[in-house]
Amino acid sequence: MNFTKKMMTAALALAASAAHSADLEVTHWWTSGGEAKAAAAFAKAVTEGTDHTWVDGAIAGSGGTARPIIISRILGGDPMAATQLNHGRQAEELIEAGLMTDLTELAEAEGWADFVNPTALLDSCTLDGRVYCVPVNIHSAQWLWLSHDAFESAGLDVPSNWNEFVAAAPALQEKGIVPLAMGQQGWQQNIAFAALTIAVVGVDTWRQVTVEKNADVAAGPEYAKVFEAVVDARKLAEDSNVQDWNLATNMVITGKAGGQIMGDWAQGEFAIAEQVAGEDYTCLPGMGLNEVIDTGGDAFYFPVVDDLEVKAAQLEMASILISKEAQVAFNLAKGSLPVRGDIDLSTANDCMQKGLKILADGGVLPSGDQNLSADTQTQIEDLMAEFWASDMTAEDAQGRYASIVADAD
Amino acid sequence: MTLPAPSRTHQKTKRPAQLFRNLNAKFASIPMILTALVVFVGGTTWTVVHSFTKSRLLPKLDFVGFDQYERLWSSNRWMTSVENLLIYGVCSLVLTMTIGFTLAALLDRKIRFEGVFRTIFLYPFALSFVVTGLAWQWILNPDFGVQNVVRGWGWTGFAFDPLNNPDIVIFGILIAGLWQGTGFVMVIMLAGLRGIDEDIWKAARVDGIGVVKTYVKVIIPMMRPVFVTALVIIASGIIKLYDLVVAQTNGGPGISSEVPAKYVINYMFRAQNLGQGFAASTMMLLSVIIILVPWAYLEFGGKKRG
Amino acid sequence: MTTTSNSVEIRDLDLHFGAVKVLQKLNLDINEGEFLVLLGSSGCGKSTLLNCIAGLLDVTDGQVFIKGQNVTWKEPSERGIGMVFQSYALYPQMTVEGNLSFGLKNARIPADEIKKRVARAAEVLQIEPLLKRKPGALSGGQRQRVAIGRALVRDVDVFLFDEPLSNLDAKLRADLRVELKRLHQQLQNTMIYVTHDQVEAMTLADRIAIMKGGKIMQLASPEEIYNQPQNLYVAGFIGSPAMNFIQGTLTNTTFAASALQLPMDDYAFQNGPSDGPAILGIRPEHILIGERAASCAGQAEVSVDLVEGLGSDTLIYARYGTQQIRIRTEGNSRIKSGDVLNVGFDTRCSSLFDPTTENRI
Amino acid sequence: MVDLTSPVHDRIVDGPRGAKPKSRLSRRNIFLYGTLLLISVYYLLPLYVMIMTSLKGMPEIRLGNIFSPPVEVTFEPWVKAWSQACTGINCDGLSRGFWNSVQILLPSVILSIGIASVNGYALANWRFKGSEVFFTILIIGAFIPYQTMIYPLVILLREIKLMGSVWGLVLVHSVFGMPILTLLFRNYFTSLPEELFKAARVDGAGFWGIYLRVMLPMSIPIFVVAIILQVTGIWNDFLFGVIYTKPETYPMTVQLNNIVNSVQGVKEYNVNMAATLLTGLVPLIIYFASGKLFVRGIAAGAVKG
Repeated sequence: MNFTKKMMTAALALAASAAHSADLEVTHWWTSGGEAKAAAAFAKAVTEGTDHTWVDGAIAGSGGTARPIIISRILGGDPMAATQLNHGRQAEELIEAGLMTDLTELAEAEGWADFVNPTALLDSCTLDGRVYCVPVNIHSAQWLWLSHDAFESAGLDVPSNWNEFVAAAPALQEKGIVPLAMGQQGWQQNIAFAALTIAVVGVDTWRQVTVEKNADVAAGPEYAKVFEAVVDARKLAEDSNVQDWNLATNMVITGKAGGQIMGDWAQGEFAIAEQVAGEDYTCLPGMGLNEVIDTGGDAFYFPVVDDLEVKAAQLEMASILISKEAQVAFNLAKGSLPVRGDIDLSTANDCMQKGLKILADGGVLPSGDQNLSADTQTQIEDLMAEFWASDMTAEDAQGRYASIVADAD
Repeated sequence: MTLPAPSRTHQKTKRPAQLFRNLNAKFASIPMILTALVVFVGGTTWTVVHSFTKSRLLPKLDFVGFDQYERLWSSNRWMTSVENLLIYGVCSLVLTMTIGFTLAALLDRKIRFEGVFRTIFLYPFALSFVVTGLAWQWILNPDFGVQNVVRGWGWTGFAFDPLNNPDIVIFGILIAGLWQGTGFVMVIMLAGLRGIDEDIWKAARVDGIGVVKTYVKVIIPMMRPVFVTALVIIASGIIKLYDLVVAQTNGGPGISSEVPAKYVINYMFRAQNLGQGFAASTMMLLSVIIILVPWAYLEFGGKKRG
Repeated sequence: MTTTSNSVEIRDLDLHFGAVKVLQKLNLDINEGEFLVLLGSSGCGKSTLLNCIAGLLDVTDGQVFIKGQNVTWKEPSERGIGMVFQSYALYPQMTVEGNLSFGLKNARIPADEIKKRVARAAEVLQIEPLLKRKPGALSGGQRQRVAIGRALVRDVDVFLFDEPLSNLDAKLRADLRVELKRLHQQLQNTMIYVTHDQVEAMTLADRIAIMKGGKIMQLASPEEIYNQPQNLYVAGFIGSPAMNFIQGTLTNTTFAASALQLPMDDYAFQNGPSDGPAILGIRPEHILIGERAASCAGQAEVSVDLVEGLGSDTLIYARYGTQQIRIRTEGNSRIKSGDVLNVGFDTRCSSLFDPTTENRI
Repeated sequence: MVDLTSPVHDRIVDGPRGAKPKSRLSRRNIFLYGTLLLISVYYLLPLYVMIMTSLKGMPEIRLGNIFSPPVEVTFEPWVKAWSQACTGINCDGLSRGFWNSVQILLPSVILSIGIASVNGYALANWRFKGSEVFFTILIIGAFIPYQTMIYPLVILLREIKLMGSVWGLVLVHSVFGMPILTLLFRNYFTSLPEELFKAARVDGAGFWGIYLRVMLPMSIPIFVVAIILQVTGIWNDFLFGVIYTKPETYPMTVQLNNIVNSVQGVKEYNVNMAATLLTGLVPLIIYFASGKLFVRGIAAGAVKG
């Protein structure tokens, strides 16, 4: 029987495990098709590059579901060997409580500071001068993904920015195509909001609100335009009734929807569907209006463990994750940008090249994760969830947004 | 027969220390005592105390008074959660009680295949909320489920998409909740009906009282304790409503099907704002107390113990 | 010290459940080999007292001695008692044999000894054919025998019976009562027997302790209890139909109630006669009618309300002034309701009570 | 005349009783059975739809309607749900969750029932000072929302180094199962004749002796009821599974939610429904196999002391 066989294999593996190999449980929330492939690339790199075994601890659902599990396990005294967390303020308290392994020595020995690009990534892994995490990729959330099929069937050209997209929407609707695919989850709606913000008001104003937390600006006339834009977008997404982001992406892939505002990880889904950037779909960083991307992304943390073997293995693993080979394999699968400025990504597709170019031009912003606490993020996501799903007016939404910003810490 | 010495005969023995009487019983009750004191009393107190702090990711005794509660009650999501729970709660209470009793009364009418019907009405109760939620998520799916089928029959204008319509999503959850829980209430009611003396029915018949009237005027008043029990059980279950929502809608669309239990878990773990989560769970506790105290008073207030 | 050895002694026993005082400063000595019945209506504390003797209830204060040993805080099994319960309390999952040997096994008595004792008890109680059966397959009477057997095998000094016959029907109850009496004569053990049935008490007991409100109202032989009740409660409790009570006054050994004048010359006054209000207690069979009434010193005219023929006896409910009077006479009486009877009071068999202390004068 | 106005009131929840009605097609009968059949449809529909969906291929699901039976029956969704469905890079389906649930279930059921039956026995027969107080706290505890105790329990489990392990979850189940089970056992033991207990004490049996040799053999039915209650309850748990375990030890319900809610490419509704049915199978089997005992169990759990 299958199960018996598995038990046997497991038992044999256990018996065969030599003195210096450790099982490294790695938790992450990469569970969609493209993401899972990327995780597998890391697993392969670790398993082949060391004596240790990657024990996959994928937690389904978005980061919102997975993070609490990860954190409660670390706090609960049952830490995993390594875990994905968005770098930024999420891990601050855990680091302060001494629950995360200090990677500074490894980072200095390998000279991470020299090749990590942009350097902001390493900064956000650093607290009081010590490095606590390995950044593994750069994700940016300000992308508009467009379906060529959809626009062709409506007899339109593929838009080149958000404004054209809005203008083209009625024609799509006539054809029974949903103009904007939108998963009904707060974090997705928040991404759309953030992307629209940068597209509408530009980087400087955005920075005043998000980084400096200026509630007056948030309540001001410029931001009012953002909320008007969201109200427009909300109309375009009226008929989109999926929940998960990848189902929304799938609507774009199958031409049921004209476009989707989503992070660059959506690219993984297009890749799995064997679609080609520029032929089957188009990606517009910064919504085609303000060509900047944020430098959020994923990072790996290594909780403090008692087991000495695991301790040693953690450092080996950290070194592997940031190595050139693993970075290439992982990021190609995931559709994200590598954190090293010194690797050649000529194999990358059209969209990634766009991203790399923006990165090279320095059009980078810090991501929301780095600026806002989880608490504030959750409140904004809750607000967005409500705003997008109801007929709340732009003024109301803006007022509440401003008060969240005012209370943010 | 030798006589015992008088001094020995009237020797008094002292009462042994009470702590060591029936030591085995006390020893065996340690798990219960620990659970009651440490988890139930201790844990609850701990949570309540920490709800007055500004604990974020880690619990800290950094008191901020009622700040967390102020924020809680000014949070739209919490208000939506409470409102949803109220709608769900009232509808669920009224409907489960009515349907449960009606089903029990129907089954109590000397019918054939009673066992078969009972089995059908009760089986959903054996299923978890997760399974229930997923099953109904599928049936209510607007593209494939009931709406699509009815449209396929020719009523193209037919709209029934509770899970995608923020205004009625809570009723979509209610349908699933009723499906899962009414059988249970039916069984309690049936047990109550079967506990009523058959002579009551004979008397009612002799007096020429109709069936429905007998139920309303005689049987239901007699079953008051059963109704109260069912009410308390359903009510305390409603407050815990969590799995069903997570599986069926995960709070969506937007925040329109959020419930308090989900708010608690969300703020405790996801938003890393323990204080806020604790405040919300304390409010849940408070609402349970509001339900429980009058019931306990009615149930145990007058009676002596033993 | 007394000449007879005491089997069970109870000293100043108190038992409180919270504020409720179930037993109060209770003292009781039970002789070796005696059959003592604790009699009283429900809630009088008789079963509670038995449970205290058995060690099934922790006393609040006071001491219990069995065979001279202070057992107040000993486990029930260490007291040398056996107990028979109203509901038989047989272990349903064990055979009769298992039921009989359970206590012996707990006491770690060797197997062959257990076998011997079980066989002997089965023989005494004539339940040998039932040994392999489970209690569910036995009749009520058989079950009670097994329950007695369970006490028997343990070879104890004192048998405690907690209303053992009340779950049986009237016929069986009478049979088993006789058997119990025989068993006592055979074994000569001390037996303490709780019941609310006076017939059982009167027929079985060497002495009866009548209890009320956690106190013993009278402890005496059945005859004495019947004939010389020490107080109004005992007088009213024992006897069916109950004793007649007539309110009146006592002047110079003459009891007077309206027209009735009873010279109490034959009455044994406990503390000498004293004048004042008194209650005359007289049993229905001691109110005589017809010829025998004529020979009595005190006589009265009563009007008959109701007549009950019981076959062996006839009960007459009559009225003397405002007072109800019950009269028992032989069967086949021709008296009808509405008759006016001349009745005589047999003063030798009557009792006098002080209305304030309720004690016998 | 139809004799429907004189119901038979058996105390036990039993099968159909009494003589069958004389006339089968009276208006009353049509109304009665019609109503019952209609309601039955509501209750059976989801099960029917789940089964039908799980036996169809994806193309058929997209085209057809959910109520129609499959044109072409396929068991592939079941195989996929059991052994291939993915969460992350683990594509071993629900089977892992199934075995995890079994591993959680067995010790949880044994421990919780063991503790609760001894509690109930001590409370019924060996009351001591304060025992009723603890019991009252326990019963009130049954109504306290779990949310107020979740976090302290995380800390507690961390302190005793059981966080994330199967045994930690076993402990949590035993703790939260304790009130209702203790109540169940206490009521049952109280209903047994007290004299039996007294007789055993006179016979020299102690606390454990009476429990094991006298009470246990008499309590098989209540144990069966408790087992049914606990097996379905623990198997169906989601909240504790999510919070107190880690992905490798996730119980089946949590894994089910993960499989259904982590989509790769398109949603495979047939696999989802097969997975859902698989998860519901264990309690369903118990339900159908135990029949009246299940009914008695939940009724007993509901009726207060």
